[in-house]
Amino acid sequence: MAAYALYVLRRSGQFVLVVFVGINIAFFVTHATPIDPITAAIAAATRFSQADPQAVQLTREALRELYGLQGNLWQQYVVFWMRVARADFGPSLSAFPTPVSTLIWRALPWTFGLLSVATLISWGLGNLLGGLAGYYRRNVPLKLVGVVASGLQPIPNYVMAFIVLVLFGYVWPILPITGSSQINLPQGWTLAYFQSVFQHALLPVLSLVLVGTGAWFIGMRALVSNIVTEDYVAYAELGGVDRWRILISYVMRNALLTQVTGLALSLGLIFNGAVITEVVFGYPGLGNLLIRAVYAGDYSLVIGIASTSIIAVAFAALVIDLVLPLLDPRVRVA
Amino acid sequence: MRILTALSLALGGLVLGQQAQAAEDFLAGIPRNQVLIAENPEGTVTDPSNFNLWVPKPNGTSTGLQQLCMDTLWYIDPDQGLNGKVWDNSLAADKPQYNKDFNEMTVKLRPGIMWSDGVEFTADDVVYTVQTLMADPGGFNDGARMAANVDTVSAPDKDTVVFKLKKPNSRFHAAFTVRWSATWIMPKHVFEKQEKPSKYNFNPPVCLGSYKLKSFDPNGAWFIWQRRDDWQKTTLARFGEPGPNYVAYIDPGPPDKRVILQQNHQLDIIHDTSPEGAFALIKSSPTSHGWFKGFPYAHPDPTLPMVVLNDQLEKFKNPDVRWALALLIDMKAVDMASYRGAATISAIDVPPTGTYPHYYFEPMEQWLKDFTIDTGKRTIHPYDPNMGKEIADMLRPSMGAAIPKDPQAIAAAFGRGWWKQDPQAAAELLEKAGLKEIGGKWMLPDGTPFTITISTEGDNRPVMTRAGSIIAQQWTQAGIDSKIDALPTAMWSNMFNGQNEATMAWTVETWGGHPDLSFFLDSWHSQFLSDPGKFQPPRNWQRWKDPELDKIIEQIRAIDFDDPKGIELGQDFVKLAVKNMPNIPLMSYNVFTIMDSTYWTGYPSAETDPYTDPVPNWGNTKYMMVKLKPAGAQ
Amino acid sequence: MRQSGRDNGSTVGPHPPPEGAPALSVDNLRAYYLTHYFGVEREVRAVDDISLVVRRNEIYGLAGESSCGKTTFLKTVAAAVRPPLSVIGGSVQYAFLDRDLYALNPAKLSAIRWRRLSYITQGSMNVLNPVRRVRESFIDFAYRHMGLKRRPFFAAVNEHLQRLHLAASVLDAYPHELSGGMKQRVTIALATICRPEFIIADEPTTALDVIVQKDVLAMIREAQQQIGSSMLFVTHDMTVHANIADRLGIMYAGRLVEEAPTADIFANPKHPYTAHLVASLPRIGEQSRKESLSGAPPNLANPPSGCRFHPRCPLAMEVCREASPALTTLAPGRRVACYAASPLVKPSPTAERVAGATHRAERVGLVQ
Amino acid sequence: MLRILKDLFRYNREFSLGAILILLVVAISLASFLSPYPSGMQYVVPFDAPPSWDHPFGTNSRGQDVFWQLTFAIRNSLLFGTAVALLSRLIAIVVGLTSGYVGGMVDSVLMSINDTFVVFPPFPILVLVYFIFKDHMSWALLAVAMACLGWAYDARLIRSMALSLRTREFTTQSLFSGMSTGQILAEEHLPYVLPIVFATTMNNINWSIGLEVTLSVIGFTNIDTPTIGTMIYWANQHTALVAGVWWWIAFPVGLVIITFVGLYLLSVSMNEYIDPRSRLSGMGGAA
Repeated sequence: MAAYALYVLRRSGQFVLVVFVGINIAFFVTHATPIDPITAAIAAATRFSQADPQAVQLTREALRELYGLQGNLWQQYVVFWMRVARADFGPSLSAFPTPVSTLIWRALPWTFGLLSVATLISWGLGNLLGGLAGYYRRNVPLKLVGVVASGLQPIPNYVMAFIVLVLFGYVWPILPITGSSQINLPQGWTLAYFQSVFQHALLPVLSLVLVGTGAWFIGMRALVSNIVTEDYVAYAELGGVDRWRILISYVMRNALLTQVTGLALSLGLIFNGAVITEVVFGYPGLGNLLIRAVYAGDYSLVIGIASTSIIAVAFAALVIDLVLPLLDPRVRVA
Repeated sequence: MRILTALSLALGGLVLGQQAQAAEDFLAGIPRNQVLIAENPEGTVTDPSNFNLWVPKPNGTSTGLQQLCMDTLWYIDPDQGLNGKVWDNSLAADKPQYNKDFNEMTVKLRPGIMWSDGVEFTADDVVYTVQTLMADPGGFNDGARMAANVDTVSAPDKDTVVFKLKKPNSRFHAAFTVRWSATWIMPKHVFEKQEKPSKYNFNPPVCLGSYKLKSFDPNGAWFIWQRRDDWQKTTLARFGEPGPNYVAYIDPGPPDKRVILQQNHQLDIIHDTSPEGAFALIKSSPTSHGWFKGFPYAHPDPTLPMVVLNDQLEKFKNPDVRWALALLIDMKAVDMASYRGAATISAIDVPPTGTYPHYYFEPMEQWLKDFTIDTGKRTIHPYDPNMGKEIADMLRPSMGAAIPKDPQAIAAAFGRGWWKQDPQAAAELLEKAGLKEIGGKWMLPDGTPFTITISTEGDNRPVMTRAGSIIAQQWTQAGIDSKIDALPTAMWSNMFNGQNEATMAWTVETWGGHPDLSFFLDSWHSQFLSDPGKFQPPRNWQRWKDPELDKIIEQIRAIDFDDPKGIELGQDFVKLAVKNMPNIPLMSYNVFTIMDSTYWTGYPSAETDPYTDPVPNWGNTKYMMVKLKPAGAQ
Repeated sequence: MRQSGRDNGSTVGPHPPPEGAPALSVDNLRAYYLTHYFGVEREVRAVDDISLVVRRNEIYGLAGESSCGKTTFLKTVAAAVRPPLSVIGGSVQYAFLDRDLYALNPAKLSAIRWRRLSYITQGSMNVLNPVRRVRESFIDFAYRHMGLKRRPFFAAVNEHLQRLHLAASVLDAYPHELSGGMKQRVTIALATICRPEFIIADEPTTALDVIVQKDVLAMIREAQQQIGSSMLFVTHDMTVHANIADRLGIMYAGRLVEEAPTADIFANPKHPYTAHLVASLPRIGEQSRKESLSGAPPNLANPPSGCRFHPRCPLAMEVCREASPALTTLAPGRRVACYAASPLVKPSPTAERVAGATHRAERVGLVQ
Repeated sequence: MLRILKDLFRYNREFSLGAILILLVVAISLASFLSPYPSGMQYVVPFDAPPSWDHPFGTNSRGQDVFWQLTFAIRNSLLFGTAVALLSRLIAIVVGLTSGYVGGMVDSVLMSINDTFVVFPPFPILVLVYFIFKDHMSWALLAVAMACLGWAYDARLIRSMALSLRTREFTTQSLFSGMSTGQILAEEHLPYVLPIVFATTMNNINWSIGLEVTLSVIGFTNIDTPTIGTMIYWANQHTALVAGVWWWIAFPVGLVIITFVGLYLLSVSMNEYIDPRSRLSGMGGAA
């Protein structure tokens, strides 16, 4: 138990480091941008009227104070970290004075839902089919699945989302291609709302699953075809242990440990895919919000989203890594 | 090509048939035939719960908020107006009354108008609005403008407002006159309860317009407005009952998704799409149509896309260089590349739309034909009066009957003339300006290569990116290395910092219906011009300075808005601009607003009833509501 | 009943002569690795025409250096054949079966596994599933055969462990928590819990250090005696054989070259290869240097002509190069395949390439 | 090496299919040098012509021949992918070998950094990079940015190989013979690591081309440079799909999928060849 505690400590330290470095990158990168949110605001404000230089200067100072951009970079940095510690990224500059955290909280559940459902399906399906394919190497339907998975797996999420959208939204228009639920349907715990959310999530999830399943399938198949040569599998076969028991408790169970670690390591990439898919399907998650924030030059929001994604992904990886020892009796001592 | 087109049409038909059913339940709980669905070109709104549109923000205004909920003193129609009247007294009972010195404006208000929460609209609301804006010039869009102009504002009685101005301004009423937007009136009884009005989210909004908010997407993708039961207590009631019970403004996604949605009858008004998408939609869907029945379908906005040159930069200071750049442009190719031929071209600094052909283009045609420039070696007549006709002829083989034959119709749809592409003259002008051609590349007088970066607004205005890209190619071919830089909206505001070279944009916007040019021209006065490299509001950002220009502007300021002398002065401005070429005018901003008459009829159209601009993000869109009738009702 | 406690490694004790009915008869068994990789077809004759009998209650030792085909032979008699290995010919008959091992359907095969035929394998270190407790392995392997309810089943397991001097607590351990020797003991307990008629042991002690090895061997012997099963015991280690085997077969390059009671082999090896193996055993007080064999074991994909040992044989004659010697019975219980050992040894009637492409009764897929 | 490739090509179905696909793609990209039209030039051919003998992949709404445009696009995309892959391999090798060989504190620190990069979602970071450099966002800069994000996973792989190499005898020998750490890494360890580097290169090229396509389609790259991504960008700008100009979308998407699948197959077969375990099982070692 002491060993596990030490492990948790070390792993949590790693998490803190990741978050610290990540948020720092986000902060300094955004502050190095040539985009001046004040200029953008003034440009928006004076688009339809004439404004003389004095008036512009007046507005400029008022905005600087309002946006909290006084002080040098170092002072802003300190203020920034003090805010981040309270999970506060300040007001959004493009949706002033709404706090960035409000906007992120509004978008986060959608990204989380899309990402977790798609990941669970593709991870589960990929591992199940991949495990079967690795174990029953001569099974023709499984071989076929393998060919399809290998073909789909290297396609980038954007291209896949695009193809799915064209196929089911245009060529054979059977599913909604934009938004997260039906227009004018109030959010709430109603059956109609859930049905609508489900329907709207089908295409984004499908496109993520098509790409995602392949990688897990291929990984699992390779793992399993190695594991079946392990002594304990051969021995169990010699012992006449039940086939399904061998497949599940001996083969899959051992492969799963690697696949769970793999899941933790690839969360960043999966997050990427989800973000891009959101953009294609106009899904109201972090990805869309990020793109909009970039277009609007809202760097408070950009830092907020980048930091949130880094924290979220690193945290998910942390959770998986902390759960892993509970699955694998060998890791517990290590 | 033909077979495939037929195939894609058949495909479109298939889509149409299959989706007729699905369109019914596009909106939950609202019968499809009671709702008008229009595109909000802002896309998804970042913070949909903030309805305070007096503060600067990138989106959340044309969600129906300014079109259906807001109201202000006057409207000028960009086209011909309801009942042929361009000017509409909305909240005001009459036109603005100035004193002789133009330093006092009196407004009579229309009585009997109600806010949507049942409170009566009075002069106090107007006074409160102006005072609130003035008090917080940083927090409000129009704060600085009010602060700079208004000395005091008062309400002697509940139907009268008197503005005392800090200095004479014969166009002060423009602040409260809608051309796309204006300063909207705030409900005093709502805002006065707020400690900091600029931070109030105004949710739910209290409306003066005929509609009030029904529901909105917490993620910002849609807003639904409901006709007020007491719509008769709104200014629109003068024209009858608004047709649609509900109006939905939605984010339909990128241009191709918009086309797909309208094919499925789930989007009644597309704000804008690509020319190709619009052509395909009109061909495949018999119920879809544009402003023009035939080519170019699009509505020409009273704005003038142009190549904005930063005249404060050393390389663009010389008018000869600017003229050379204009003469290197092949307008036909630009027209094809940007609008697929569906542009209305303009050689001069006013848009060829609304009433402007009548006030400016026809009277000045002869002057343009006679106009000459000195290339340093010879004198040439740069104007080619047949350009519009030639473009129409070029398109006729592929577009057939959609291309008009009548010269008047061609001029209305395609424009008249433009500058003839003349690389020889351009080279002579460049040499005259001290540039040298070395190995096929032009060198500036200081010996460095003449290069140009054309900034475009990227995804926001794809058509402009397309135009910029072909112009860059034409300049490069002539030996001036040019590239385009497609910027996202956020970077766009950096254009105003004075670093920009050439930009695909416009600095000319007009009322459309009214010939007065002050709407854009007043801000071109050198009093508003910033120093080189310093921030300049997005007006006159070619940063052109000319004593003659200042003189024209000052003369306009001294006369009344409706004084016919204004047109003469406007023509003087056009001539001055032609001689100096501070920017290179190209064409009107044609918006491919496509309307679907499956559920609603009575949309404005160029041929039958040009009562207003169909482009649904304009404040003027409210006038459409009284003309729209359910399909099959007539 | 044999006496136990013959653990004097340096001497070879007298074994009683073989007796009793056969528990396993192998006839002319051939098993080849047939590979097709990067366009090259290879045929590795790992088991090439082997016939032998293991009697009831007997420990039959099989010796030979690495990659002589011992393990492949075991796989073949254990019906653990998977591609690219395939059985080309011959028969494998167990006394408890009414037909050839390879005539069984998968269900029948599964029914005899562990119940009648169990296996202590090479690399016992890794034969236990690393993510399951030992208890669960017992359930997986033995529960269905014992016909007992949970509680009596574990009582039986505990009793069995006790008999083998193992603490019941091992059941709750994960494999990685056990030492190598402990793991091997657990494996032996696992292999004997169902009291099978026949046990196949493949190098069960190789990876253990000498002290542990001794204990484990004693345990194997004890278990075998307790349940009275027959055992085929394979190791390259002649010392181990001297300690445990009743009879000994010597394999070289896929063939059986000599077979005799263990004592006779050590006392009087007939085949020069056997002689070499015996001579290389360390003896107390011995000073002289061991004479090592020149050359390496032959490549079984392309074995030498005639006697496969001839390139390394100090006694090689002309005939050795030309024809393979038959395994010839010289005396009861004593077989050898060497021309030099006796004039009775004649060239093998089953000539080279008997198993050519003509009749290739491939039997694969018993496991897969 | 050549022999290995020849063998792989002859006997490994995945490799031969992958190689044929990639050769096809490379041939198309090389064809760009024969293009009758300069890259990026518009209105050189009639627009919107469907595939025909004169224009095998049709022409687009910008008056460009889709086939020739595609040759430039795939050339730039491949070059881009290769540049990212080479740069990130360089980082991965240096970090991986150093970390694995030197060990100790250096290893801990390097791997901490490494793990940080592993969990970074690259897309927001690249968007941030674009946010700063927009005005100067060039092909090379994007490649460097992506390379900085694409090395971590493989550095770990190389480190684990280096760890096992460190204990091998020849390392000790080289150490005793007075070779410096750098020399040992470069001369002794690198050759062992190279095959796996080759396999990961293919994957990395895939990754970077995919990301480039994504960024371009959103308009976050230099849209003047023809790449697969900017081709799709321009097609979207002209709503090619709903306008019925399907060939403008279908051919780039098809070609990029061929590239992905080809590179993927190459990587898989290389991996199979490198992994002694699968090689062994393929050959069926005699026991």
